[in-house]
Amino acid sequence: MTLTLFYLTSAVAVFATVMMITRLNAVHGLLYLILSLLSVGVLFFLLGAHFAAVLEVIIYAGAIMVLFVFVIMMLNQGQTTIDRERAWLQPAIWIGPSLLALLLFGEMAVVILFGGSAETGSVVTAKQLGMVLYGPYLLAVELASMLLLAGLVGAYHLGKPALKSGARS
Amino acid sequence: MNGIPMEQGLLLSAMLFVLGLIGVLVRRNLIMMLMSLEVVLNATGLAFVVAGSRWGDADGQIMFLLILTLAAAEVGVGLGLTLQVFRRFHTLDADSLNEMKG
Amino acid sequence: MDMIGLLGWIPLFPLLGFLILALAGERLSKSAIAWVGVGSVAVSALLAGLVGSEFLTGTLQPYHLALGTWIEIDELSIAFGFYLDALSVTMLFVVTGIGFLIHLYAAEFMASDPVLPPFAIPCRPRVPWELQRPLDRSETQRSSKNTELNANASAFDLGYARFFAYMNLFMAAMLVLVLSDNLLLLYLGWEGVGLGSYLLIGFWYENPHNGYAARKAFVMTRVGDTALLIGLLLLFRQLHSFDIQLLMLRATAHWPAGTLMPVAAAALLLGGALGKSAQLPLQTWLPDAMAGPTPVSALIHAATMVTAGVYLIARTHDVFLLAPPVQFAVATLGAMTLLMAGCSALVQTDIKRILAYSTISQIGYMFLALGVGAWSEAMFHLLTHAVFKALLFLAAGAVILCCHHEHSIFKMGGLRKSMPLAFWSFMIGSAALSALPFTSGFYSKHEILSAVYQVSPNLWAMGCLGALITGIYSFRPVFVVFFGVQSHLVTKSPGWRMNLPLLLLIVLTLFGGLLRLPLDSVFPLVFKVDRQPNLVSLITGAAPFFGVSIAGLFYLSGAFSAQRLAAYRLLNPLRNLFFSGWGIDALYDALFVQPFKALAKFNKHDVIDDLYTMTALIGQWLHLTVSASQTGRIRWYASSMALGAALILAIGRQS
Amino acid sequence: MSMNPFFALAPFVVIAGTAVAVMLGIALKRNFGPAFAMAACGIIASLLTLRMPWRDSPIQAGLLIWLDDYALFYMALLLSAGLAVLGLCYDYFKDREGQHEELPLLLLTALLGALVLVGSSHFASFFIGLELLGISLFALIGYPLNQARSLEAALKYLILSGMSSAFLLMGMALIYAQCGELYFSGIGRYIAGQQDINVTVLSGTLLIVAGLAFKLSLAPFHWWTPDVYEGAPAPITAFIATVSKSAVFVLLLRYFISSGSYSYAPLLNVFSVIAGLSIVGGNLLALLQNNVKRLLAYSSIAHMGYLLVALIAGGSIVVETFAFYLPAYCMTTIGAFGVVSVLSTAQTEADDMACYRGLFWRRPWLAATFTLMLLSLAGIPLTVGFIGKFYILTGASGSRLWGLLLAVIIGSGLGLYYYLRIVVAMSMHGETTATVKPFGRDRASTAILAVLTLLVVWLGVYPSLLMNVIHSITYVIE
Repeated sequence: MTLTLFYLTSAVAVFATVMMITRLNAVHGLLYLILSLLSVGVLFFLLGAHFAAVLEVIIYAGAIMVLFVFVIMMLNQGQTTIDRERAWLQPAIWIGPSLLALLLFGEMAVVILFGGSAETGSVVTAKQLGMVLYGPYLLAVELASMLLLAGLVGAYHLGKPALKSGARS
Repeated sequence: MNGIPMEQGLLLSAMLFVLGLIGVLVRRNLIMMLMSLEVVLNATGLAFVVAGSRWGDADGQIMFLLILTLAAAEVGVGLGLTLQVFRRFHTLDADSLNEMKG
Repeated sequence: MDMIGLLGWIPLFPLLGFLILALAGERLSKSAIAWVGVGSVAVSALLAGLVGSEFLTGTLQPYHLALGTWIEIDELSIAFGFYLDALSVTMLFVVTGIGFLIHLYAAEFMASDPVLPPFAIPCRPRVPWELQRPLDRSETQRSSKNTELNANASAFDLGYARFFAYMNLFMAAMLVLVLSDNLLLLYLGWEGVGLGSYLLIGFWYENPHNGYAARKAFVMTRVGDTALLIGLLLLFRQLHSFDIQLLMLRATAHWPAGTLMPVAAAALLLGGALGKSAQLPLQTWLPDAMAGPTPVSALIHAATMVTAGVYLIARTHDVFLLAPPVQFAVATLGAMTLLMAGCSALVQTDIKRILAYSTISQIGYMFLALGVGAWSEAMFHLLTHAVFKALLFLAAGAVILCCHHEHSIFKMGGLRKSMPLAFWSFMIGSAALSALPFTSGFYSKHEILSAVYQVSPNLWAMGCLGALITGIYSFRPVFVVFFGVQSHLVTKSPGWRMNLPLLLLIVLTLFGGLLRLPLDSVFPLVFKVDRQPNLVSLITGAAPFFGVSIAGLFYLSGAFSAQRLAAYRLLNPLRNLFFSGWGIDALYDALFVQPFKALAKFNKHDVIDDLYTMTALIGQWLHLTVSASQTGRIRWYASSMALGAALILAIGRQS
Repeated sequence: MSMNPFFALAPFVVIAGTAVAVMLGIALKRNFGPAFAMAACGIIASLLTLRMPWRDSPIQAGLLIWLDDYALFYMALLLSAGLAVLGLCYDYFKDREGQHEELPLLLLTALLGALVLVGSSHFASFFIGLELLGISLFALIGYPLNQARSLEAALKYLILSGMSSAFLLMGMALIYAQCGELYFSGIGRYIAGQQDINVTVLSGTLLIVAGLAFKLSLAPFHWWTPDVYEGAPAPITAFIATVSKSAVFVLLLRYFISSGSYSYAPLLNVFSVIAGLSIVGGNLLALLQNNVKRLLAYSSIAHMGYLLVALIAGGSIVVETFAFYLPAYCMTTIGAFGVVSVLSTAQTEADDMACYRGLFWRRPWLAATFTLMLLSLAGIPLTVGFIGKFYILTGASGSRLWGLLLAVIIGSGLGLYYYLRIVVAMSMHGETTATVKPFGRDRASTAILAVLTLLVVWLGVYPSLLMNVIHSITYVIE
């Protein structure tokens, strides 16, 4: 049962990701990305990582993707962009990266299969997670907050309207 | 709740990883590149959760949490930069950013 | 009070003086320059006096001052420090004492020098015959240059600071050389004095001849330095240390006498010593080095630096004891040098060149002594020679200065009355040089020759012949310059700063022979000097008298005439041979310079150059090829990174 | 553990606290000078608090941080370097348009990330430190918003860095999946317990290496280096070149030693290839480069290659080599970029070779400083760079890595050429395109350059000063 669900969700995730990277319209791509993230969230649930599954949905598929939506809205990507995308995405352009990715995937697959088989699915509850997170990993949490602070300040600074003068080029 | 072999979970994460990679390598639209990057990072998160699920401890999920934090911060800064680039060059073409070379 | 700990400060003051003068020399007044330049050496000398007297009144135990570890990587650890024993105390006294007197002298000599360079004095006399009249052209040339340069007063002030900066640098390096406890630091000092010598020979660099002389000195000594460097690396490689005392212990412990290793090491060290001390076959630079100012000649090219070779051999005598063939070579080379240089000194006309050849010859005596194992005798002669040769040079400097930069002895004459102090200085200095009794030179040379006799009568005979020649050449300038008809009107007389060093050096020259340094604590005691009068010591003592008499017959009484001797055509080639320093310069010219020039001419379109051009072209091509990869495109970069990751995974798997 | 871990973490706490304080300060009132002063005080205070863990080291502070003398030594180095960069930034930005108060804040968070990296003993702190550093750097590189090149550089760095992080994380995940351990020492125990080489762990390590090689700008992950070096403001370039790279290299070495990865021969082969490529490629790329910042970027690729040679050589000397080479490299690089920074104006970044023509005749001291730094980078005797290179040659010859040794020697030869090109340009007479700033305006930078010059010469002539400190930390990581 779990295994079937796993394969099904996996198929959805892969399909959604493939669709996402091939979409001409950014918003379409974004929707497929959200689908992919949601299916990964389901996988997390299947793997017994309930808390991670929730976070995946709320933060990844929810919060972070909203950022993308905002930016796409601000940039007002219209039909011209889609035409340009079409011009950019000639079929030939896919060959090189795909071969490269195939090579890399092959290597990783060999490595992973070499590691031998092991069962997954031990459930780690949110409470267990919380105990560890605010116990030994407390410092990591603090550092993550600093990371977010840096990201916040950086994004704030970079989002400011640019000065007009002093261009170098 | 069991039955998912770890290597299959890892294979899936590897597949998502390389799909995201293809996205980064192929797309010229900066926003799409950033989105592909999210896929790649998410794939590594998946790998950690799979591994954590095998060992049955919270470390894997905690690593995922940290990756999530990184992804959020990176997207924030990345989109800020993208906005600036668009304001300045009126394009999102990554290939147009090649003033510096050689 | 524990004065001996001040040892580390001794080289610091001249170094400080150098730094001050080099950095701020232009802004200092002339008297300030003199204070810094002379004062730093004076402090050094004072400290040396304190340290030395404490050492000598103590137990004579070697004192080791660790300064720190220079470098420590893996198994390589190089510590450095100063080492004080009777040998280095001797050198310390010589360097700081005489160094101070000469600095004091130079403060006036260089200041009262009205022009920058003595333009018309070629460092290599173009007129090889003493009786030919000098060309008048040079006179006019000089006077015209004088007026030209007098106008440029600021350049002159710069020269004053520059001079003392160089001198102080030299002092610091020389002190490091003699105090160092390890070969690496010694080598640093060794190269430092070489640099100082180079800079000071070419001090009046406006004259290309001086630059030529400086380069020659630098290149010739470099030959020896290279040998020394190889030698010390060989010692390090074999014995795993640079520390001299440790090296000597290990050498004695590990190496059987006469085997390849000690012979090679000693030979290489000897090579360094030959170059620095101007011995055969590397002696030709020293006469030309007289192109520098006279105080420089006195300090560097007579009293201190040129004796560094003697010091080096004495310092590493244990290695030489293990290498009898090399020791024999030291003695033979010393004996040959002293004769050849003596003969050359006989016919020189430039007063400084006479002294230069006499220096080579006297160092030959020291090498002779070292070669027969008379270490302390050699060091004793080094000490006395430093004193009287400094005296001679300073007196010569006074004469030269008062005769308006005249160098040729035949253009001077009768200066006895007008320059009494210079006359007596030169007289007493020459007496010591020719080892007349009651002078310091008598004691030291006598000791050397009697020691040599005990080892090899043949070498002793050569030494005695040398002593005879010494008598001739040392009194020849005395008679020519100070007796006879006065040629120059001496308008000015030297001030106290020039006279005081002369007086002190006269005293030291007369009574220096009574000094007894406790060198036995350093060297194995080999010789008991036989003080009973016998035939050997009689001949040894009489030889200089014959020499002086011959000089007197020729140049004082006029009983024999040099002109008449010149008339014998047969003698001309011999005289020319002597004059040119046995034609060694010509020989080297033919052996090395000309073939090299020919080779260069032949290889005008340099084959080697092609190699470089090719390398450059290949480099350029590769650069352009690789640069093309740096396209500036993110996606290309990302792809290359992914490919890189795939590749390193593959490599990791394969191997 | 005799000490409260909280006190042991004081250096981190002080930096993080200062960052927050600076942020609050900005919120109250934007003030350029005080923001920098506060950051400087924070760094100095952090340096002072290093004494607290020093007495009781090694300390396991919490789960993630392992403070031993090795870590503390590099923390001191990074903090000093950070302080120097802060000083350079002050002079660089003080006369420019715009709001620059966020800069010290971002610099502090970047520094915090670097400190965490150095003290890290666990994948979580490894990763979070690296990203803290990285995120702050994105913003720092793109800081001058009005400059197109900075934006371009920041975006390139962001995307490529994201990719490298992904590789790194994938590697970590593979190792974790196999060992169930996130501790370096736990992984070491796992590896030691295995009979033969475990392919998954090996490949995971290789992916981690790929991720770190990006940060270290080792070939073939070096692509971003010249563009980012050129685009970033000169003091920030100095920061990337020194603090970021040193921290990552320190971590790499620690990971290597404590996880026992030296037993993986294939890994060393990979490193040899990377090192060789970096040395040859970096030097070739720098050869005819006319942009000084790009030239220094390419040369830094080569320098990282040299250091990797020392890592491959291993043995007892490797910790010593790192402890000498990294400080030497930091002070020289900050010095070099400090000169570039001092010469840059709000209008032009002084990165074209033409800006340096005749500098000796206009700003002799500055030119002399730059020359000294370049000579030190080239490894000329009597500079600190020479001793560093000496260490590397000693290590390489000790381990008989003749091929890499040859690469180092050829690379050094090429290096001499392009470093001296700048020196020659500076000594040529002729017109320059650079505007001449009056001397003495940049007091902080002048003081920093003076101190660095002194250090480079002093440690070059008398390296024992530093070596004595180094000897005390070498025993620590076994």
